[in-house]
Amino acid sequence: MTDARPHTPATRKRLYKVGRRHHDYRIRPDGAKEWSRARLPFTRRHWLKWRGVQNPRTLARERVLVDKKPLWWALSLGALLVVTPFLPNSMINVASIFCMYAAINVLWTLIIGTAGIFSLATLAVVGMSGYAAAAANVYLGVPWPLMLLIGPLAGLLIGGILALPSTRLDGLYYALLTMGVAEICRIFVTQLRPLAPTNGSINRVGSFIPEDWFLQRPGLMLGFAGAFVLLLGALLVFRLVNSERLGLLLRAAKTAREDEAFSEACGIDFRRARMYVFLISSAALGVCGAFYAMYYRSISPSIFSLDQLLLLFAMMVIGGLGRSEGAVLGAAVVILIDRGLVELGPLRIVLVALIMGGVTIFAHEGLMGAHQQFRNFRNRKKSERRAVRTEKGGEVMPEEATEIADKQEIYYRRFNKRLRDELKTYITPELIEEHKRAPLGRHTDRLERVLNFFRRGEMPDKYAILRVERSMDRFRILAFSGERGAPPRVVDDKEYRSLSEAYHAVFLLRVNDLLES
Amino acid sequence: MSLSLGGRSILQDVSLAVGQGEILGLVGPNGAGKTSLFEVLSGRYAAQAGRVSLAGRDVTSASFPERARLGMARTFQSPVVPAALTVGETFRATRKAYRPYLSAHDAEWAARLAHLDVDWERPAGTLDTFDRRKLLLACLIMRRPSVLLMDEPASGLINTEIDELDMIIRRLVDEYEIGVILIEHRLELLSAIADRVVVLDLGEVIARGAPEEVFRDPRVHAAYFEGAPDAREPHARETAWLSCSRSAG
Amino acid sequence: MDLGIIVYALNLAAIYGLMAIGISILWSSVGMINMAHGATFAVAGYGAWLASEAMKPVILAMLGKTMMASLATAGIVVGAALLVGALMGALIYLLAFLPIHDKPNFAVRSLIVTLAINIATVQALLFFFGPRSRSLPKIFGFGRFEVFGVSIRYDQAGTILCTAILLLVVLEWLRHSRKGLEIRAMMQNPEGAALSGVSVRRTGLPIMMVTGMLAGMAAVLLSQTIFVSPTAGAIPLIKGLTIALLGGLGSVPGAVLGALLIGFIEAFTGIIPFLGQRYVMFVQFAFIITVLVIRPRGLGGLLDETRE
Amino acid sequence: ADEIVIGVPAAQSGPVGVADHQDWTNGVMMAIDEINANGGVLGRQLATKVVDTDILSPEGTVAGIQALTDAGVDAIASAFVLIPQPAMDAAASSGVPYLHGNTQSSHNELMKADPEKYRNIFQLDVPEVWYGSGFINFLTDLVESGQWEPKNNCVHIVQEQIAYTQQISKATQESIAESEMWEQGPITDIQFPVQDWAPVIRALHESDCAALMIDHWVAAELAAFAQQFASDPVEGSLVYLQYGPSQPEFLDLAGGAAEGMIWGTVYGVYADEKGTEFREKYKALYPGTMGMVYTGGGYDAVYMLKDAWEKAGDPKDYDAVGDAIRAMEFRGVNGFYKFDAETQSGISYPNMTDDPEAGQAHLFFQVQDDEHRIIAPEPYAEVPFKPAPWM
Amino acid sequence: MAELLEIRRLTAGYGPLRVLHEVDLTVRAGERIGLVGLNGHGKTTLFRAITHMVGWQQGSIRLEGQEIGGTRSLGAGRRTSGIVRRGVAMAPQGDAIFPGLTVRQHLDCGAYTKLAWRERRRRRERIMEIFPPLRALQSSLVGKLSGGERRMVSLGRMLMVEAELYLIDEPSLGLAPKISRAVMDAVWSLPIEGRAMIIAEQNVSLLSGRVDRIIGMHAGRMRGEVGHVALS
Ligand SMILES: Nc1ncnc2c1ncn2[C@@H]1O[C@H](COP(=O)(O)OP(=O)(O)OP(=O)(O)O)[C@@H](O)[C@H]1O
Ligand SMILES: Nc1ncnc2c1ncn2[C@@H]1O[C@H](COP(=O)(O)OP(=O)(O)OP(=O)(O)O)[C@@H](O)[C@H]1O
Ligand SMILES: [Mg+2]
Ligand SMILES: [Mg+2]
Repeated sequence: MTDARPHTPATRKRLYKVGRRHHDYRIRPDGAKEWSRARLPFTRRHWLKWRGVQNPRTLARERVLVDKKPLWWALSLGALLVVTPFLPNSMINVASIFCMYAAINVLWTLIIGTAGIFSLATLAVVGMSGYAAAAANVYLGVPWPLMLLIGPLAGLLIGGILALPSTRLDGLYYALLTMGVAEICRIFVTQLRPLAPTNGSINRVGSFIPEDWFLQRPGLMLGFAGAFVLLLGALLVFRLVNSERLGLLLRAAKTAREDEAFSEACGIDFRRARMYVFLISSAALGVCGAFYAMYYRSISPSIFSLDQLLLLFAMMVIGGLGRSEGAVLGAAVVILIDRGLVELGPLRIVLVALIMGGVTIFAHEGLMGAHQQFRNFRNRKKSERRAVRTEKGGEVMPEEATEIADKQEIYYRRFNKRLRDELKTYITPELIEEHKRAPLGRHTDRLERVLNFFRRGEMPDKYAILRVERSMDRFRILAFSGERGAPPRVVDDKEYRSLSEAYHAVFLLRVNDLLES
Repeated sequence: MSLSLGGRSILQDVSLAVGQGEILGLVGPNGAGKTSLFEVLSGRYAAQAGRVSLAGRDVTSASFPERARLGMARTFQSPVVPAALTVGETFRATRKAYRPYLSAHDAEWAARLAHLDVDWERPAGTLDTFDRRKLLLACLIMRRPSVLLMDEPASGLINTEIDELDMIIRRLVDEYEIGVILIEHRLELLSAIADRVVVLDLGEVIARGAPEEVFRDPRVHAAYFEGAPDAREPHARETAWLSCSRSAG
Repeated sequence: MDLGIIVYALNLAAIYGLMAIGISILWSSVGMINMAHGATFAVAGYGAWLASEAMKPVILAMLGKTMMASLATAGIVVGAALLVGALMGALIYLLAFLPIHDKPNFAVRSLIVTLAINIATVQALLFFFGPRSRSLPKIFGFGRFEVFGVSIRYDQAGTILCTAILLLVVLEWLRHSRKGLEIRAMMQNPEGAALSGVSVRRTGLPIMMVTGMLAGMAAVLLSQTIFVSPTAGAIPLIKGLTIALLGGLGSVPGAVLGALLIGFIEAFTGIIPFLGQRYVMFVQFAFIITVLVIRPRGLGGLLDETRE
Repeated sequence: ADEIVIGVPAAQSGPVGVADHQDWTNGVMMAIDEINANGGVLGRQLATKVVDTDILSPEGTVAGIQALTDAGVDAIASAFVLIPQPAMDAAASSGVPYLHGNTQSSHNELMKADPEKYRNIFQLDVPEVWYGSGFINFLTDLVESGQWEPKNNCVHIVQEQIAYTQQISKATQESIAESEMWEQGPITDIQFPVQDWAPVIRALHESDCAALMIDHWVAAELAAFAQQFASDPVEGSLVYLQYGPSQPEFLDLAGGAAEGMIWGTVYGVYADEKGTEFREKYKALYPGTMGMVYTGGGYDAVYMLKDAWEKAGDPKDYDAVGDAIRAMEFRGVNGFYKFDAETQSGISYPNMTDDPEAGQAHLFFQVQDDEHRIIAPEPYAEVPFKPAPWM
Repeated sequence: MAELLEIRRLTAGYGPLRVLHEVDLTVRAGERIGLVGLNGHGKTTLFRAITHMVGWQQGSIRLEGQEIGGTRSLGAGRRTSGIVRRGVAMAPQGDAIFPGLTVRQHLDCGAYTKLAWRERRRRRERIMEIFPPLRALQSSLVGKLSGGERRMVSLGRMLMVEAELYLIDEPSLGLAPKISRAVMDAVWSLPIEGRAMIIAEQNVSLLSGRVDRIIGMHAGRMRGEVGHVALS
């Protein structure tokens, strides 16, 4: 094979052609000394998911990064952080709006994806806690830092109220109920007499942005910084909830009622787990609400509006429902179109709709899934071609071929198939006759080949000869089961008078198997 | 205890007890109320009257998961597994279901005990009937339950597998002193391992006692297998032979 | 006077009911929540408007201002609305059903796609016809008549009548015809339905078109009291959706009941002095929520609880 | 390019305000084309930059204004937004001249609160509160001039819930309380969207007041009201539809049913020769029914900017332009503009001044044989008041 | 005898997982065929492939001589209803299929031909005679029935029309001996001439002596046919 001389660059190039793609680079650790993975302080988690594998083709020891997501996160968020300060005001504003909505989406994903509660009251929670915080600040004169405390409390309260029926209702019914709650909140706020003169919006809310910086460049920068931190927080919450115990328990009871039966039988109280997730994310949404009010120094009933909600939903769908990166990416796309391209006028909303529809029709799980989807597609095509190469009716089926990590296997099977077909042609009455005459001893070349093949065969196909107890000359034939522990079984109750007879019987059986295969 | 659902009464004052390390067989025609009885025992249906007590402690008011935590394990008529998880994740989930969290060793121990040897990376949804059952069983015994309710564990299995199941259950009972209640239609299993048998019909106990005489009881015959062949006839073994020898090819 | 209120309530109930039942049937048959129902409503309205505008001179020339003329106009308006509604239904079938109906979690997907269609359509209408609303010819004519002391507007009476008839037809069809059973079977388990010789793809199209027609009819009827505009579909959609869910998705009688309840609530909260018009939505949703909390699957929801 | 750019934040995709903003944009375009045709301003051509703005939410409003300021427009001319403060803040941050027709008192309050910050922001017309007193005065005049003798002296108010209508309703009630001739009838609350006016009309029948004020802002729904009202009117009552009918679609939709109904605006296109001339030109340019308010508004706004720029010399010198506008006395098709020193918003005749040529007339229109005709105040009235068919 | 069903080199499975490998099978009219094999060795999958509930990559299935092109390329399930209407009735493994319908409606679903629909009452009666327990449950929801009752319902559904080819998957699964015997009798009582049926069953004792041949299945491959002589 080519890797006889792996160090000359010329051959290295050819290595790539054999199947490995250049871009997933694999570190070759020095086999002599062992490597270690850094740990997150105070936890048993690792920073990155390094795995040591053995490359079946080069037989070399390798370190692979099993999941590259952390790197992507760092890259993209870092890029956002670096680029934003150089943008024009409106774009900075867009960036911070993106951060806020992304944060809200991530938390919403926690509710819909992880907890599997189809709640549409997300913005209601955000809005109400925003209002609570704003009102506390404006009418009770609470200093603004405390708003970040009042927000989550309010969120927790509303979340608690909303959570109660969530176990009784399911799916769309709950969605409707939450939609109703959102509507009620909106009306409640708009009908508040004290807010009537301002169309129900609370203005002049205290904020971490100084009054006279507001909407000036420094103010915008400050706002963006805050929003960015908010996003990071949301992502942290997501990680902590989704991929730790709670998330696992919930996934156990995710798809069907049968799953629920299973997990209940195992003592998993998934209802309570759902509650926890719902409450946690409600509180977090409360923070978002308070932040929202601070960021705009005002909050208006339009936050409860259905269009707003649909826009958020569109974001999640486009990015990919149920995954944090999807929520963020979707937010990026939609916000860029909706806020970044205001010049487009109404057209941009059509654009969003089209993207949304297209993604749902063609992609399996949003833009984020697209990559994986494409990969699967290409693998299928590839392996179909490979399967065609292994001749028609060959041992390896297309999908199987993708499963087999060690491609050598495929070629081995192919070889084996050829060999068997070849041998089948050898089997003739004469050959059998010859073996019958002399099971042992020297044979013709053909018979030798056949026998060699049998000797090389795998354990399950092998037979043994058993001397029936207390008798010198009665034999029976056993077949090995192939798995350890399971005893061989007697093939049939025929008995053979002589060893060679038995040998021949075995031979016949093997030939039979060969022809059947 | 009695239960009635959908207006129809399904169980009339049934009462039974199973001791440590005992196997109680539960048979009866379809719709006799066996599964319903399990539903009541495991707390998924609430009985109108009667109480359920586990190791001398009244658990009538406890919910299904709570009872599971108190050591009442229960399997289902259809082989359920979490479709979204792999075998390994399933174990992790059940390990962390509630405190105390168990270690991976417990999981491996349970898997071995349940003769479950499949690739742990495999999605649980793609296991076949028997492995699905084993998976649930393993997850249950990981917590060392005191009682094990098994609903038709052998339905859809062939005889060699039934023998294996037989072995597993016996081991559980003998080594770990678990009390087992077993619903089964395949009498070759039941009569082989059950210490006592209770026969339900139309929600009432019509006979109880050691397998042999119970199955000889005429009423049971009338209710359960009239015209049916003796379930332990040679053909059954014949099948096993057939499919195994083929598998050697 | 109170009887007047009842007429008013019935009128509302009729229109909402039409929408709700369209949504409900669609769900129970092909298992999709049709968010584009509002779009269908609006488009059908515009279709009717265009048709009436186009035919106005013709009719004037042929029949002048006779009774026949108004009848003809009515016919054209209704016909156009139904036609366009059906076409829109077919369009939705093509976009939101055919491509994805055998992909995983179809329910959510179709919901999203139809939502997208809805948004796109509304904006498209805004683009082509501008923000101004249009008025359809009054197919029941102006004026009112007295039934024991209650003065009823023609359009109110007409709406209630038409809807009642339509609903009866649909209900009977669902209950007694084989289609009805197929529809329910399909909702339960498409694979099983296929095993019973029901082809989801083939059954899908007619149902879509029928529900589209219902929406079209609703558009015509509602446009007797308000006007056709790009966003006209939003409110009926919301009400229809809520009522469909309130009645229990898939149960048509439930939807009818729900429509009646909502209609009356809307009417009566209107006249309760200290509440007034502006709390209508508030009371409605409060009501719906309480109902759902008490009956998790809506009024007539068929419970698909099974056992392991 | 060295064009002078006027930014227009307009609601194009939203649920509300689209029609008015369309009128406004048309007016602006028209003025710009005229000016460019005559050689532009300071030898430079004018251009517009229109952005779609969500006038319902603060963030949407801010985004719209910011998009304009970032694009470096030389002035912003906006019909109205519903939440003034964010818009004004966003504009103030860059100090760009910002002319709007919000017709809201919150402009005045903000202005009083921080005149320095908002120095370059001007409200072309007067706060909505004047609708109240204006209406009552109108009724009084109507009676005193003997054109109409009311069957009783109660005024029934039907009010929508947004701040605008609420303010108007409040102001009306106050001025009713002051006037000795009128007294407060019942008040009916409605909520946008109004599907069916039947309950309202029933309420009107019950109270049977002489003057019925429909304090609502959606033209289409007012048209629906007109139709349903026409099919069983309250005998002998005067119907006042506040401001909505100014939008073009009203007449089209009401289709004859609106005959005899009255509406008013503190800011509308006159019918004197200047106004008529404008109307002609506009109709020629944009056929169909014409909007009666913001068409002229946009038109005037551009001409005022033109004068200001010519006076200041450099459009980029925002404060100079601002001073120019502040000092400006301008007679447009919508009346006479002079900005009150401390509120920087217009002056209303006859509500605030008695000199017809010292402010914008609070016009009252009546639909007469399917056209909007000005019936008050003198001297701008085209035709006398004519009792409606049911009176 | 005419060939009803002819399967050649059929290769099918679920996604990446290959379950059937190059299956060959020929069914002639008037045949009763038993299908035995370990769990998870593709009996059900074979049935599902015949009714195109799983698409297949290779091979061909001919029904009465004409190809039913249910390949993987068009999504699984597309052809099912068509195939069923061409006279393939299948009782799927496990539960009855419409948990939300009442027993009566559920049975009616089986009557999808015009004829059957017209005389559905009579046929329901017949089913009731075969499965006495159902009579009492006629108007209760299928989802609430016991495992056994549900099996009966789904078998009953299948028996509502006369099909060319019956595919019955583990009829005795979870049935009491008495009932399972009844089920089998019902199945045998169907007139077989011009038809054929394939029965997947674990419990060979129920098949032995009554089917014409038994086919063993292993690892998705056909293993030699066994005349019932070999069993008794
Ligand atoms: N939730 C329910 N609502 C109404 N009836 C029910 C419900 N659950 C069970 N039943 C009825 O109770 C009776 C007993 O059901 P059960 O499942 O216990 O029988 P079983 O002994 O398990 O039968 P099998 O051996 O076939 O599983 C059945 O007739 C069933 O119809
Ligand atoms: N939906 C599915 N997705 C993936 N794999 C599946 C699916 N259904 C079945 N399989 C796999 O296909 C193989 C064959 O299953 P199949 O049900 O055909 O076997 P069977 O002979 O019917 O077994 P049983 O006797 O238990 O019914 C099994 O290994 C099973 O794991
Ligand atoms: Mg049972
Ligand atoms: Mg099977």
